[in-house]
Amino acid sequence: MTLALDLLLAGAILVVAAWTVAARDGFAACFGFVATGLLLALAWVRLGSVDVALTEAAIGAGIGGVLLLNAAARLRGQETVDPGDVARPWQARGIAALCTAVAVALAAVLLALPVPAPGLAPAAAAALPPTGLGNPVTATLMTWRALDTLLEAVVVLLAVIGVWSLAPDAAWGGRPGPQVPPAEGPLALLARVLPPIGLVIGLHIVWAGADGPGGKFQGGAILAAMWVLAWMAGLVRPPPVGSRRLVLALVAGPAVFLMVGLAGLALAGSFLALPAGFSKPVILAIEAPLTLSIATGLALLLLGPPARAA
Amino acid sequence: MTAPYALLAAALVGLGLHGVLAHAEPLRRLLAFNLLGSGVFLVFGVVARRGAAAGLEADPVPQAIVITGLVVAFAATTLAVALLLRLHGGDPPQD
Amino acid sequence: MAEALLAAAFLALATVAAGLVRVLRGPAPADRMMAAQLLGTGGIAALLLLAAGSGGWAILDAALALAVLAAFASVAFVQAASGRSR
Amino acid sequence: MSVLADGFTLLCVGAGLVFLLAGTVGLLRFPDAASRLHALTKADGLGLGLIVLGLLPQAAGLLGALKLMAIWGLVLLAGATVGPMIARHATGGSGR
Amino acid sequence: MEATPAGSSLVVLAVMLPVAAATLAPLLGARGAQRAIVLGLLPASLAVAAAIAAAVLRTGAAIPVHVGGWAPPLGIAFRADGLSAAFLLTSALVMGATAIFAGRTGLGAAAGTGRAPLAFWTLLPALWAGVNLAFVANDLFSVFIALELLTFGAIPLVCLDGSRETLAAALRYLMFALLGSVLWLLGVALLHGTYGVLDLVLLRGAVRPDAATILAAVLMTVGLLAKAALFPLHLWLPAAHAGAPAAVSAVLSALVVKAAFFLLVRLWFGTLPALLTPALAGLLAALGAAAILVGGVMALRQARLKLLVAYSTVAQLGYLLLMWPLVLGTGPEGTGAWLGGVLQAVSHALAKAAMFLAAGLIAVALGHDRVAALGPAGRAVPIGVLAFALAGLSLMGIPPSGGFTAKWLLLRAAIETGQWWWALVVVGGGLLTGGYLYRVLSSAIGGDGEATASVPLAPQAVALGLAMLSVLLGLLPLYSFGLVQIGRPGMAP
Repeated sequence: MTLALDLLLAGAILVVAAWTVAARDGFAACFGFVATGLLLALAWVRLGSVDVALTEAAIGAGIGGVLLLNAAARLRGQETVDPGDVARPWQARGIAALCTAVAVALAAVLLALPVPAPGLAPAAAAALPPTGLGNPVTATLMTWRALDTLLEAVVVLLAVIGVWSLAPDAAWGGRPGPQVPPAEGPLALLARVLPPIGLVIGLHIVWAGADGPGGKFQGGAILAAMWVLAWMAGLVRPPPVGSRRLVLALVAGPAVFLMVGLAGLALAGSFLALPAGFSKPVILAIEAPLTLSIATGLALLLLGPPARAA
Repeated sequence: MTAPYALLAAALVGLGLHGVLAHAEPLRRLLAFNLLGSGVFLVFGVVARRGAAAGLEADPVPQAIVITGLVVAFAATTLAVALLLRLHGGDPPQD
Repeated sequence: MAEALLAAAFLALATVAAGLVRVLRGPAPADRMMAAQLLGTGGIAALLLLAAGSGGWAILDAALALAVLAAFASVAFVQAASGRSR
Repeated sequence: MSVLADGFTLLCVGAGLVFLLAGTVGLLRFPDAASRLHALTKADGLGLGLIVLGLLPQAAGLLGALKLMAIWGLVLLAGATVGPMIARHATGGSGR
Repeated sequence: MEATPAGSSLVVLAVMLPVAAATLAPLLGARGAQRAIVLGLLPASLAVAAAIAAAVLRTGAAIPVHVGGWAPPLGIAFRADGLSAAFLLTSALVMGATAIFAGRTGLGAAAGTGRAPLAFWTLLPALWAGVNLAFVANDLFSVFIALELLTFGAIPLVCLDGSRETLAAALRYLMFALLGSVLWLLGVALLHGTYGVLDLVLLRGAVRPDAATILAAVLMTVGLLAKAALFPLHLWLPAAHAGAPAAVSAVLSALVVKAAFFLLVRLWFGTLPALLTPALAGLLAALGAAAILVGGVMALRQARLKLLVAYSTVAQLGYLLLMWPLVLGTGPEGTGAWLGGVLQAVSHALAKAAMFLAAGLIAVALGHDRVAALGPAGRAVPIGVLAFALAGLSLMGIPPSGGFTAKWLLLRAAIETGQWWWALVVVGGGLLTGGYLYRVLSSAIGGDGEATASVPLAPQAVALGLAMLSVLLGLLPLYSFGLVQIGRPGMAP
């Protein structure tokens, strides 16, 4: 039964993905992309990675899909194609041959990976209890590979600054994103009802991440989506770019993380070393501002640069 | 057990790479790049699942890598979309 | 019991796969929106059955996240699509 | 007791699947957008509702049951919002 | 071999100081960030890099760091060897000089609190963090993060002026950069699946030449070639490097592409020497030779100065790939080719930064950068033109200069190992370089015409300083470069 399930799932993903690449219309292709993401979330559950399934649902298919669909809608076929970018027939054949070769080689290699599989699961399971955390993925992100997570949070901040830098000069200082008039009807209703529920669920997922699937990236994405929903209905407005409040919310997470890291260097002799026995409270203290920064960052990335001056 | 997903991952990488190289429209390239990314993440997923041991359903390190990678991919996509809209978007839709 | 629930998950997934034909064929944006809606529901159903079948109730949190985001995403889609058709 | 619960689960899940399938068939076969939408929103919400109902006896504890109910509620909410929006869009309304 | 805690703290600071600057910059605002970078980060980074070099020289071994106290394979390790120390020093010099230069020209605090200054003073330290992380990372996935820091830092800076051309160049750069990252990541997945570790040193001990490893190596190499703009994946570079503001071009050409080259060296000589065959090394060098020739010819044909300098980068990067067969041919104890490649990377970094800064000043003074009409530059920007000329000496390989020593070492290694054809390429590349630089200098010196704007002395002096450093490298005796051999994997300790 499970094999049939896996085959059906993998087959469906492949068909939708192929269609996404081949579709004629960019907007339609975005629908295909979202469907792929949704099915991929199921695939991640089947692969025993519920944390990743959550992330894929929240970020890959969820806010990522919305971002691409909005882009497709706003471009409305206005993209001009650089003639140098259009593949000539012989090039197209070459590309197809190359990609087929890569896929075949990759498939062969993946099916022949060593047995028993090497990996870090035993090491992680052994190192888990002293951290006080129950979820090995969160432990990986917050203790032994905390550096990656810290730099990741910085990358989100950099992306926001980068996206803002693409504003027209005249619009600098304005509020991020296009202008939205207040909505009426069903959208206005949903934008009032859903965000409070989403807030609870998002925070629950951040909190649950210590011991089960979840964490700040996934929960933060949900919080960001809820805020954007309220924004779409014209209920909330982002502060102008560069405003103190907004920048503080963006910087708080990585800044606190950095300070904890440097405190580890000063006190325990190693950057990001957490005090023995207190690692869980310290991790939670990092995660709170980090969630705020990630949610703010993701929401601002989804909105894009300011389109007009304040 | 992981074989269907291993084959799927390889196919997604091939498909995505093809889209990135063969498409001329930037938005389609971006979509294809995201599919390529999904394929690569799925390779990590297969690796993680194969590495299940010591009572863990999957090796947590590749899982953490994918979570980080998904966030990076989203951020990169927003940057590309902002560039695209600035280049080709004209005015944002006025409702 | 677990086997039966996994079979049910398979059927839910098969339903989703069939619904995908609408996403792919369209032709009107409204059809795609409806299909995306069905996809969300069917996907959540499959996820719930998977959770029950494998005893991994932690999966429920993923389904919860999916449900919140499906609502958000479908609204965003309809907005984007109707902005486009005008 | 357990046999009874399992039987209830199977019955409800089976019925739920039938409704989901009906929604899909409607989506694929009905001639016009309005009837497709009608078939979809009804069958969809009901199908998932039955599955949730069926899984309730299997759920671990009150929190699990609450989450299941919340999931169903969210799907109903999304359907209730998006349905009219799609309908307006399909019938050529201004969308707002 | 045991590292002192102080040494390992230094290595962490080399990465974390710029990270902290990038994090706090939006909070400080453009003016505050500029001050913090020029007055705080610059001296601190120079001191840290010098201290790391001193520590490596003193102990004669690389400094290992276990971040957070977690040892690999579970934890992340840094490792600073002599090569890292040399590149950390280079990055501190070039980044610092660029920061001073930018503060004195268009991107200074005088420009106010606008969009461009905030982006520049946030993303410059981000690039700094990215290159430094690439220089000390000892973990496959940390390298990916370093590559991402570079991508997110570089792309918005390329199109800081918001013009159509630079936006298009940035988009193309982004596509190449993302493709490069994702190929690297795919390689990481395969290596983790095969060996179950991500640590470079542990991998070195484990690698076997099997199919998965070879595929991973190919994917990662192609990814890095795209990032380093090494031929034939250089197509994005000229427009991006030429379109960016001068200070940005300097950092991109001098350091950002070098970080990818550095990782290529780490990958092949540090981690996967078991896979390195003469045929493969020859293939890489052939790509390098093609880059030298194509880049040189294209530079000769450019009408605009910044594009000429950008194509010159394509050509000069080609020399770096000649390292592979030459180092392989001389065996692990051979030091000439290794030193030649490293010296080429460092001297080109200094010289090219100087050149881009000078070219930027010339463009400001003349209001254009057409190579055929540089006449007034000699009088309007005398120090800048001098800097350009000195940097040119180093690029051509005229003694005494760092570029000369580098090319001479490569030449000697080519002849010693009986691979004379690579020597021909080095000589031919030098002639092409002389050709395009002659075009610039003959136009800039002694021509007539009027400058449209005046250029202050301070930024010219910065460019001159970098150019002089590039030349002075050539005056140092060879044994003083022993640093870059320390901790080199495969060498006798």
